[in-house]
Amino acid sequence: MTDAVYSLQDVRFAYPRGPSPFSLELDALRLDHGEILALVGPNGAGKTTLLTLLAFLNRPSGGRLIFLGRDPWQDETRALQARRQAVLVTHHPYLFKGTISDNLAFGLEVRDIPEDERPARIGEALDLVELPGWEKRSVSGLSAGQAQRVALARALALRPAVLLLDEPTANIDAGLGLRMEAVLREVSRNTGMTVVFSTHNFSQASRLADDILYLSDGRRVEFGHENCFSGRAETDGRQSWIEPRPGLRVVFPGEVRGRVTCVINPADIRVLPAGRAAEAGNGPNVFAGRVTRMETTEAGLALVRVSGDLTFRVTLPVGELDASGISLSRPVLLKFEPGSVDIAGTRP
Amino acid sequence: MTDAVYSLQDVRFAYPRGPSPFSLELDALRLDHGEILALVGPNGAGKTTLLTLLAFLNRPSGGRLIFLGRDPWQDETRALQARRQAVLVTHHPYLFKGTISDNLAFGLEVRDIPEDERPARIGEALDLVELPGWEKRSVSGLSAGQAQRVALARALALRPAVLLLDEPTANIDAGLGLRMEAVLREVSRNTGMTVVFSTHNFSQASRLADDILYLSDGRRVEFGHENCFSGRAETDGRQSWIEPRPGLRVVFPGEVRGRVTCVINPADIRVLPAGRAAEAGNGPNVFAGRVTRMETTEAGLALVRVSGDLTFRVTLPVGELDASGISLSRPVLLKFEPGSVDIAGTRP
Amino acid sequence: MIAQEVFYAIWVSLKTSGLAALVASFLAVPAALFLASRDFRGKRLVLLVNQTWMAAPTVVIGLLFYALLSRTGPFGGLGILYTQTAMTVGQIFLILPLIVGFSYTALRQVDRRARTTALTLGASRRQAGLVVLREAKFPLLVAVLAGFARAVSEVGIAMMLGGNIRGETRNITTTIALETAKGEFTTGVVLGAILLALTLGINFAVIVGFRSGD
Amino acid sequence: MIAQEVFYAIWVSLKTSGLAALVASFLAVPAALFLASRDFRGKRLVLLVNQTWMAAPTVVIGLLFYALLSRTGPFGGLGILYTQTAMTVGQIFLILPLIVGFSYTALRQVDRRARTTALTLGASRRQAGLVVLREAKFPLLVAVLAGFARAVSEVGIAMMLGGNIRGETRNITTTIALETAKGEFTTGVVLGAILLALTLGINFAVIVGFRSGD
Amino acid sequence: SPGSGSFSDGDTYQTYMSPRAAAAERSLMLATTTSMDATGLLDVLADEFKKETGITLRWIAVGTGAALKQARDGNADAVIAHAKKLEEEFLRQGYGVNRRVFARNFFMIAGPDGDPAGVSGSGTAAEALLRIKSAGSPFVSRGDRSGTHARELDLWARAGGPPQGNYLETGQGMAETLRVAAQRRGYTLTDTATFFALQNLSGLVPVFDSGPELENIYAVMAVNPARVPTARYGEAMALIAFLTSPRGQQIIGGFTGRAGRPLFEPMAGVPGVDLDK
Ligand SMILES: Nc1ncnc2c1ncn2[C@@H]1O[C@H](COP(=O)(O)OP(=O)(O)OP(=O)(O)O)[C@@H](O)[C@H]1O
Ligand SMILES: Nc1ncnc2c1ncn2[C@@H]1O[C@H](COP(=O)(O)OP(=O)(O)OP(=O)(O)O)[C@@H](O)[C@H]1O
Ligand SMILES: [Mg+2]
Ligand SMILES: [Mg+2]
Repeated sequence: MTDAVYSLQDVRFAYPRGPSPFSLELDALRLDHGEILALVGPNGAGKTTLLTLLAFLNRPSGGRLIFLGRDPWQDETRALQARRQAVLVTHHPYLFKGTISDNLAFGLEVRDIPEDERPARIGEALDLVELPGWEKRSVSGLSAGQAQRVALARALALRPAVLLLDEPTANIDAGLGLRMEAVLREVSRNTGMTVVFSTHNFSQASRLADDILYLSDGRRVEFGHENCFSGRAETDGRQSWIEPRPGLRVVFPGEVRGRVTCVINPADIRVLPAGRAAEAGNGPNVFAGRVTRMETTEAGLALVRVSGDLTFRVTLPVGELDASGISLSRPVLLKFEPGSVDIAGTRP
Repeated sequence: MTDAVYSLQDVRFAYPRGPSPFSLELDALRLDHGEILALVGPNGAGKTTLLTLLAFLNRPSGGRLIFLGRDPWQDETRALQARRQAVLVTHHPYLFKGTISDNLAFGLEVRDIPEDERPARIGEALDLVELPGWEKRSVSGLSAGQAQRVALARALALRPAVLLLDEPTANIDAGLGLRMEAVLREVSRNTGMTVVFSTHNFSQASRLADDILYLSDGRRVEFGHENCFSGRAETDGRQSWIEPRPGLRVVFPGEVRGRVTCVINPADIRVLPAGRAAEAGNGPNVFAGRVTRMETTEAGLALVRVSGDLTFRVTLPVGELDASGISLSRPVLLKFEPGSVDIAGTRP
Repeated sequence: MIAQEVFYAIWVSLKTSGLAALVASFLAVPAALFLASRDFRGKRLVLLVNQTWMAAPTVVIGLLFYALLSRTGPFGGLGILYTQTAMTVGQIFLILPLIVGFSYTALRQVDRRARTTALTLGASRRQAGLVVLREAKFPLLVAVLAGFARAVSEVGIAMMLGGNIRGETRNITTTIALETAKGEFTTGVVLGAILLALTLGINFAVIVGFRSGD
Repeated sequence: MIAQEVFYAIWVSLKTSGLAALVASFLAVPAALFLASRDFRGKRLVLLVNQTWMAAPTVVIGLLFYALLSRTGPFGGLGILYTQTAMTVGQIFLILPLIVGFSYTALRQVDRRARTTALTLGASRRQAGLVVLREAKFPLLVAVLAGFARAVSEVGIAMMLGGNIRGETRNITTTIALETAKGEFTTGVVLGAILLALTLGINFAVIVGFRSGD
Repeated sequence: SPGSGSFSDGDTYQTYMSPRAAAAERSLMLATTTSMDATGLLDVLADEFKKETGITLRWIAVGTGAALKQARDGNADAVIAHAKKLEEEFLRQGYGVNRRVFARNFFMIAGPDGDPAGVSGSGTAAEALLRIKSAGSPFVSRGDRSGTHARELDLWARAGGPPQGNYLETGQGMAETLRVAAQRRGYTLTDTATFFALQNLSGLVPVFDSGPELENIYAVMAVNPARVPTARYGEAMALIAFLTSPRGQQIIGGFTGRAGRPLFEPMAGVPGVDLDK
């Protein structure tokens, strides 16, 4: 098949009675067979929400979501077919009353897998999550990590075309977490299974994923390879900083030690013509540079690359471009608040 | 006060109708004011169970648990007093129906904090978890991390003498996780608050904790500084290894990359007299060395230190000691299965 | 009272009320599932009406169905007035709101994630509904048995629609009422005890049966 | 029927059944909380007995209390037979198992973590129990209202223990029964409709009142 | 003592009024057969009784069997019934005293329109029943050991016993029994008062309604305080005196109820009627 597994165009979603005006808006997203995508971003960014859309549990309120060449929401039969191929493991999984084996059997039953094949598939899946022989145990009284592993096995036993995982290793011990990553990579490589997982562990994202989608407040944040810096953090107790290049400090709030990766949302970066240096003040996170590239996109955004040994990507509303006095090759100043620096993870 | 906050002696606990014969058994544990203890160990090790004992939600089935000089289980008044000073935040917290502010007010109400003081305490606590102004929001429809932060604020607002946290940052984004660590450190330093937290993140444990309690199958695993090695993992796809010292390989299963910390349970290490080298075979994880120290403990265990550039701690049943042909300064062989190596975390 | 008459009355009670409980459950449980798993405008009103319906006295229900089923009424042609069928129909109507209310409460107790988990594992909407029912199996059983208890203990509908005709529609409760009217209070109490003993047995059998079916 | 008599009957119905629902709830809800939050030997038996109790016909309950409250019976000295008090007492006994059953189901719907969370936040056992009740506020309200509905719609106990005495213990349902016996079916149905309308109003008021109290 | 005291014609209800008690609220519990209540007669009588004696009359309307049981249990001070055999047993056991007949009306046989069994021409009630039996028409019996039921059984005894088939026992009150008869297109024995109150609803017509066998006699009794110590004998005797007084009798005779026709005949003064046991 040459179809994309998922193809999303301008997909929008809002909770009907949300406590806040959160909405998810994704201009475009394409996922192919065997691809592994990581969803990263702060709490409330919309990672879980996106996963429920990809699992066809919530229906987009706008835009086009095509799954394997079809609109899964056309009718209930389509939706059912789609859901049979894309299985979600939620971050706090629900286990049906009964035994672990009952839980793993459920998906096989609804798929009419013959009864005599089930024990083998169940056994294999439990082996993968390192709970061999746990079939007959009741699900009541499992520890947090044990429950998460059972849920993972329940999905793996179905050999789905797409595996959707919400913080799959958050409660799993570190060693097993690493081995689970290996299992996912292997299954994906061998069977072409597409995997989308959310994580707060940036190193896990970079280890496991082919691509990372960074979400913030329901929007994709475009980094390319820019706006994402690593370094060993130092701190004065109130603020911390890393120096991605000697002498260039990226400052963020709080007392942080150790190696960290941080990202800055392009929309949070102010760009000023170099002539207006006074406006930038002499606080932290002010960088001088030069515009190296400009793009204009449909959404009415201008993408400006600024280089000053580091490369940043910033966005400016098209309407403001003319007034800003910013154009290609012109020297500019960049400035952003320490509070708008996201620590995306610690990196080994 | 010179009393320990907690003092545990031979505390035992088993779930009345557990699916497996799990039991927690702790010989001794002492925690002082302002101390921060991390609980680490694989899934099902008993971390959550221990926290429920320290929160006086489960009653030990044996042994002595003294809290601030008293037996909290003597009568219900004592238990209530104790629970008012030690607050647990569970790994998947329950939020009461209503608003976030209702949730934070509850503990203040039962402590009879005057109504006019409450808003300030609630506001402060929400500031600490970086949800300022969220008082009036309903708890329904919070994201995973938002819910965990509300629960943390709900505990912090009570300014408890002891804060018990079950995987407090598992679902919190990385940057905030680091800032939360700083908050805990600061509160603990300033107010003498004792903190016990469980985590699967070994680097978090070493960053934040004064002491680490490694649990495995309900038992404390004694490492001292031994049996715990770090290194950059390499892998051949089936097995991975680190080399804590050049040429000395600790092998474990799976495909793991990056820097890892691994621990080996002393009980899983076999000790053979050097003469019986054939028995050890030529598989991985065989180390030659010499016994550098022997101890005999009440529990009928012998502690043997073996050195061969690395120091391992192993346990042998007292009864087997004589027959084993092992004694001080004798050359011995150590051997353990790759499967018994626990990856305790990735370390920056 | 002749033993044979008592046996017959027991039989009538169990048959009509058992059937009523079954039929009502087949209507009420899916309705409760619908209510419990969906939020829609007017849902509160539906629940309010259901709640109010529970306050309908048996005599009034009896009167309504009497008007419908009597010779000159719209369904008089069926000729089912003063038959066990009429009793069952009236009792179904009586216990519907009770079973709906009980089942609704029972089904709300099922974690919302049960349904979505079933869906994402590939269940159809119907199968997901069945999963929710299964997770609430025990409280649903209680709901059905409460409906049976209500039907088997009521007397107004059995009187009005069954007619308490000896050898035809006389059941335990109408027998009790009759014995009471005759002044045979002791007989009434003894029959009541028999009814309760029977219900205990049935509850026990059903609950144990379902438990062991796990 | 004189309007004044109807008003009085309404008043008697609301007063006796309202009181019965209140008193029964104060007994039943704590019992249900106890059952829902604890596992002990014999709990199933208690639930089974409760379930069976629901099948007690009103006449039988009426007869039992009649025997107790008769002038020559053990509590005859109280002289409360044929008073509203007797009606209330009988109705309490009638609706207890219903409210227990409903509340039990309602309370099981509360996440077990609600109680432990309250405890760890410093609540006493009693306060933690109240938290559980508060989390199940709405279904508990439904339980109480179902009890009220059952009491206000029953006729057997009101007849046997109240005596349907005009101007004293004649309530809506006994009036309906009397009118039906007289052949005044229309009056019966109209009174039934009045009763339902009243119950609807009460349910509405109670539910809305509690909602806005949030 | 009042229990053994007899009631002579010269007594009036005032005899039983103690002046001191009259000041306090006095009341009387009467267990009565349903027709007295359902027709509304007792409402009228109670008002007048209160006016004349100051005694509040309260009553529970139940079947004759239950009425007598209530009296035995001490929950009533006086009883109105219309089943002589049951009443006699009650008196014989010593629970009741001073039975006085105070009113009567008539039973009748009602049947479906067109009288398929041809009952109308019968000479006696027994003959009418025989015709029903031989025509195989359904007969609906109350079967509740009420006064009406007792009378019906008497009549069947004279007609050689009830039929084997097509004999329905409803075990319910008169109104319900009439309804069953109408629905099943059967015959039944009914009291006139209930029949006329229900006539248009039931769709039945009177087919036989004359003859002394159909006489329906209402009697009142006081509960014997010697046997049931809680019984209020004085008040009960006041009621009996009132019902048999000219005023009481006048009310009974003039009462028409909703049917718009007299439903009861006063009986206390009618000669030749069994006034006491
Ligand atoms: N059921 C719901 N109803 C209303 N609003 C919701 C609901 N679920 C989530 N939200 C809101 O939508 C936003 C996105 O939530 P989502 O759970 O997708 O975040 P997330 O990226 O998964 O965060 P986390 O890292 O904390 O899990 C949040 O602001 C949240 O409050
Ligand atoms: N309520 C319970 N009833 C019976 N057994 C239980 C219960 N809770 C936990 N257990 C068992 O006790 C053992 C320890 O569980 P615990 O939750 O303490 O582990 P943990 O160290 O917190 O693990 P995790 O890292 O997965 O959270 C596990 O084997 C688990 O299956
Ligand atoms: Mg999430
Ligand atoms: Mg745990």
